Amino acid sequence: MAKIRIDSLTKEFPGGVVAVKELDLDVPHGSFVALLGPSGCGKTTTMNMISGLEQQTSGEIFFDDEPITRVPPGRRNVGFVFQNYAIFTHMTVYNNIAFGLKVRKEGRSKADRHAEVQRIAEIVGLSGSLDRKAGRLSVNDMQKVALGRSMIVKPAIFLLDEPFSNLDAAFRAYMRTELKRIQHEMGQTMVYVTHDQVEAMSMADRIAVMNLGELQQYGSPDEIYNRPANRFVAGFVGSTQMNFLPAALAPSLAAEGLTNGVTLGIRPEALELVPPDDPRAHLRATVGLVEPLGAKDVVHLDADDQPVRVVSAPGRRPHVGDAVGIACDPGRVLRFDDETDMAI
Amino acid sequence: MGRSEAAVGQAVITPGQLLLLFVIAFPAVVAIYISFTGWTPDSGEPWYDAYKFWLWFGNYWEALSGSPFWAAIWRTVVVTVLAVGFEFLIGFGLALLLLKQFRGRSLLTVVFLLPMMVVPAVAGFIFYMLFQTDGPVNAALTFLLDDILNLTGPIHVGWLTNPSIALYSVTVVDIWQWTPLMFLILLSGLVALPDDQMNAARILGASWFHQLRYLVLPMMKPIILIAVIIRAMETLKLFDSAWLLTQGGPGDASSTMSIYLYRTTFIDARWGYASAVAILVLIMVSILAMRAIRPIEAASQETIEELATAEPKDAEIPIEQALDAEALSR
Amino acid sequence: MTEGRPWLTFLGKALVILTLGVLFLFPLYWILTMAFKPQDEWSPVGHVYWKPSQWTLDNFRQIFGTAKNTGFFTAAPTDATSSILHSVVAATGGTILAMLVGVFAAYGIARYRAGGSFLPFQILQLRMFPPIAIVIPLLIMYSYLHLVDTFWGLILIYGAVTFPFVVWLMRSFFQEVPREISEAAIVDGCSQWGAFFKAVLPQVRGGLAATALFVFILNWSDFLLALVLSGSNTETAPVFLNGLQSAGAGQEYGPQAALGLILIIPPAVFGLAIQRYLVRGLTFGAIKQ
Amino acid sequence: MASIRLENVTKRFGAVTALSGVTVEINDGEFFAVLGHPGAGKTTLLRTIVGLERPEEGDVYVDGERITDVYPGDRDIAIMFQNLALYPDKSVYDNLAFPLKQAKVAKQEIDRRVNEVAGTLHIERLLKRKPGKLSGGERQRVALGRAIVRDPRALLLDEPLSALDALLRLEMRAELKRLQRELGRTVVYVTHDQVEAMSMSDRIAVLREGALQQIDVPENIYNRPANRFVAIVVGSPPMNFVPVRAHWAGASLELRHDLFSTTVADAASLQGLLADGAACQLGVRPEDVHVTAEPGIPASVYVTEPLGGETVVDLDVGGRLVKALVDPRLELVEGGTVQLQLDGSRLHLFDESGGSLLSAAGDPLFAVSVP
Repeated sequence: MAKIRIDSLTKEFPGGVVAVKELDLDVPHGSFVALLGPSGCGKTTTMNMISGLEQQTSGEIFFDDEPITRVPPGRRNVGFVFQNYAIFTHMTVYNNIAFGLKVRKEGRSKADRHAEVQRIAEIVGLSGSLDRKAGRLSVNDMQKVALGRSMIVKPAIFLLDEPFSNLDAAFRAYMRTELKRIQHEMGQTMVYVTHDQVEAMSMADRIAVMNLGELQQYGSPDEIYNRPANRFVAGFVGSTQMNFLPAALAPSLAAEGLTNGVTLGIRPEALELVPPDDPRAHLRATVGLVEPLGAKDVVHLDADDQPVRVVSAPGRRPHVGDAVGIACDPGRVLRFDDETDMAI
Repeated sequence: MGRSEAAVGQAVITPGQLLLLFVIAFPAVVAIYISFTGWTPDSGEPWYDAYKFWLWFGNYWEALSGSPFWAAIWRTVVVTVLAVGFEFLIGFGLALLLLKQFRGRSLLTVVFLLPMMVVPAVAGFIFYMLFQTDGPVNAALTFLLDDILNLTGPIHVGWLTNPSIALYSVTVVDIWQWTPLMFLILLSGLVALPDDQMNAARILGASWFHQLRYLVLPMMKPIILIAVIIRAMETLKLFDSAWLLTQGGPGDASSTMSIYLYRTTFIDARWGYASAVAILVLIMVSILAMRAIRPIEAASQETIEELATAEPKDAEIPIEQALDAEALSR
Repeated sequence: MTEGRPWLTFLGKALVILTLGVLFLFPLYWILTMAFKPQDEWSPVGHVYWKPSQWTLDNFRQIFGTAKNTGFFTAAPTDATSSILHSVVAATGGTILAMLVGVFAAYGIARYRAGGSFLPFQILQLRMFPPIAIVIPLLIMYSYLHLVDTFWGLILIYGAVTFPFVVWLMRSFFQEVPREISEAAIVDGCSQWGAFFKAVLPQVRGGLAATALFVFILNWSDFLLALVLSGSNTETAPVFLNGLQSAGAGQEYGPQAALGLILIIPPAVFGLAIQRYLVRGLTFGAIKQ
Repeated sequence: MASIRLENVTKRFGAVTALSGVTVEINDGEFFAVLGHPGAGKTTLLRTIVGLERPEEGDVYVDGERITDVYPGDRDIAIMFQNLALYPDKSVYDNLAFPLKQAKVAKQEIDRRVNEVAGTLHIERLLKRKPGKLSGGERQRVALGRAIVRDPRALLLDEPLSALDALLRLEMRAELKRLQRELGRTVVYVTHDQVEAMSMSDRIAVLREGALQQIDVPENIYNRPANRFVAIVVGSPPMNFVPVRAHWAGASLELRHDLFSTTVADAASLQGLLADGAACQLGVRPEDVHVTAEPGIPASVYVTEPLGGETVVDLDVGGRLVKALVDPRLELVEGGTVQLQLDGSRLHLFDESGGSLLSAAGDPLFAVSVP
């Protein structure tokens, strides 16, 4: 398998829109890297440049230290799974999977090819529907075809563009497990584009968070979650949106009392509801709406018209309008500089 | 008052059904009646007394056994096959050439649209001028073959006067006028091809030829089918441009089915016989039309985009199968 | 698409497009220039005027009957003004009839599946019959109903022959309006007619205009039906052109080209205006660009 | 205001039965959710209530009055379609005014009502614009406005939030709930998103292939699922199912699995329902599977999915995969073995066909022991 080095890659579209700005990224051998960011942050454009579907304006991409700009997409030995699968709807599943072998000049006999297709169909769980028309498959099976079709040519690098976003929740969880297992077993170098931070956190060895074409932070899921480099990363990651409070609101939480020009970032999971007069309370608030989500509740509070979200166990549910105190372990509070938005 | 769907539905289509009746039903009855007789307008009898000249199947027999009828059908088939064939080849070639976006494309597309807009009768007249023995076509050929390449002497081809060429001159007019439509239809098909499938093929290593053979042609099949069928149906009816060009002449060398019918009716004044021929033609065309309509109806339900991203028909309920523990435990 | 040497393929492509361009444009160039050539440059023996040596408007004066010298050697009348007006009346009338009948039928079929699933095919089949095959009985019927050589006669047949296009084209436009829009209007208190006029029709204004123009072009371009069914006081321009063609001892290329040019202008202008809908029109709404 | 009752409603489209014998009572002023997969018949249910579909069998009542044959426009029930169905050619003002114009309301009264509704939905500055120029959220509010401007006695919403992106959806959820409480109208809300149904509704009806599975308050749907389907539909990641065998010893019932067994406290109620030796399934939600230090049910870690706030772990329990929701700070090594505890007060028991036999729902009815 191969490793990728991206060296100050820039892509400017004719209209002057800069989709990617001086991106530097190292994708180590056999690693699973996620490109995470909101739609339009340049992650898909980056993917298209790695695969050769789009040419960069400046900068270089290396596969195993070989520049590949001149190499056309067909000869970069790259596997690409598109978001809307891009399977050949008018062909059967068999022909979809076999397509890669059919068009490459490797002198395989028909029998070899047949065996190879059977093997891949077995791995992705499609051996039962090889002769069905790909256009007639369910959304889940279409995704399997897209995966199988790319795997059969044994690509050095596997690129996936939000492959599971159209699947329903349960099957998405199942496919994530499967993809991670396949990646583990084959030691495949994978670059995975997603806007879903849950997917990135749960699958990737390393995550590159991007916004407006620029790399915000590149690190392990734990670093991204617990030590966000700036306010964007902090706000973007986390199942329930992080609270951002002006430091002046809870001076006891601000480090060394400096409160001007600093914003506190606290995850709803790190906060706890306590009675208003409890000494541990760092600030007081009134309860707004309670959102029961089965396994946990998200309580929306109002601390002198600053919205605060707290995740609490379903048992002790407060009533709308109650005055409560909010306690928190100072160790889990992040602080951001107001001008630069960078973490302090 | 206008609330029940069924009532309003019937009300809105009634005028259409009446128009259908007026243009098909009544004429068909009259035509069938006349086709069994030898009646003509100047026979001194009103049309409803045509039975006085009753011939039973005389006219049909004469048509089916006669050579002029089959000759006219053969000529029409030749024109249709040649015209639609060339229109497709030139149209598809042009569509592939103009597929890539480049500066002058929209202007060029307009240029190639103009012939289609010309009134067919005027197109016939234009080529009548062009194909004169000392007209511009022969002059250009002379200039090219004689003056530059001096392969031949001056060219004086009788495009409209030579019986073995007249039919092909008629075909050329149809090709000139309707290739743009084929080009437009095929271009709209090519443009609607899903780029992501083309990109996926390129990434898997498919060359330009592979993409054409495995992706472009199979996916364009419905559109190609429609374009060819509609052009064939229209060319079978060819009259206007051919009449202005040659009036079916010299002799009946370039007389298509429509011209043959017109001449037997208004020149030979054999209305009974012409009605019989008309009925035979109507029967043949409706058989063809039955076969032809299916792809048109299928396509009008799903245009090419919908075909490419067809909603999966049997969306299984994934939860139970996917989570069925056995499937997971390996 | 091709990965070979880029400039060579570009040159090859440009050459092919150029030759095809010339081939397709030359006939139009020829009629355009012919309309402005003086009589002696029309078709002199053994010589071809590739472009008029001196441009003249005589041919147009001839066509509009304002020619000073009537020294043309043909006896046939060359004043086409009335035939052009007849064409306008017949084509417009036919279009209005086709639209009125067709739009309602299209909505009935698209929204209520009225007339069963076979009605659209019956209507489409109408378009597939060669007009000449129904012209004979039609002529008998028209003479019986005294419709020959009347504008009502022409309008009725033009409406009937182009009404299939209106049905199929408008049906494809109506199918694009989500069903929920008419249902929302119904829930908001409209009757079925109210939902049609107030909620659905406004969404297809573009389609209506395009269909009307498209059908006008078809009616304007007819020759055969007018040749058979029109007489001296409803003769349309294409029939007049044919008259000049066959009657003229020598060929009246100039005036004929002028009349031909005038005949081309409306379809060309309208055609380019609805260029987007042309493919859809000519394929009965089957293919949307 | 209006209570809505459907009695044995059946609707067929050719061979497909969209609704089969649906009987449901929606109380006056209630926020009632209909939850189900795409194609379960939810939209057909709404269309039948508003009158756009006529049921082959059964009747629709509003406030006790039978309206099965009443014309949609006369039912005084508003519907908001999933694709919003705004009139693209009309301005926002005209969209809102349209229903009032049909009801022949006086001009200035229309003006007053439209501005009043625009105020409640914060879309006053959009009145002159065309729907095409609005954002997803704005279009959604205009559609809502058009539905409530006539002050209908009931409001039907067909997956109104599905087209919005995640953040906007959260916002609109809270606002929809507030609006419902303010207007006090009966709302029937169709969705395939279980979080939406759980968080917004007073009661939920779960629909599958046209058949009602369960109608109950969100807590019971979550804690007392009527069958396996309802248990899977609600809660993410969904409930695990572990096959066990029932063994009767006099009045006490034991559920045996080769790695652990569970005794059911007073099993009298199950006497007739569960034959001795019968196979059945133990249902346990991922958050009720706890990884502990002391000895428990042995399992090996198959793959971990850290989600930040919690971690989903796939555990191999005797050849079957069970998902658990654990504290992210727990150090788990893939392939390593761990000990599990199942929270006896949160277990469920389903018979072989998936029907619910028993749900602990907080009471210690199950006692799990490891031999």
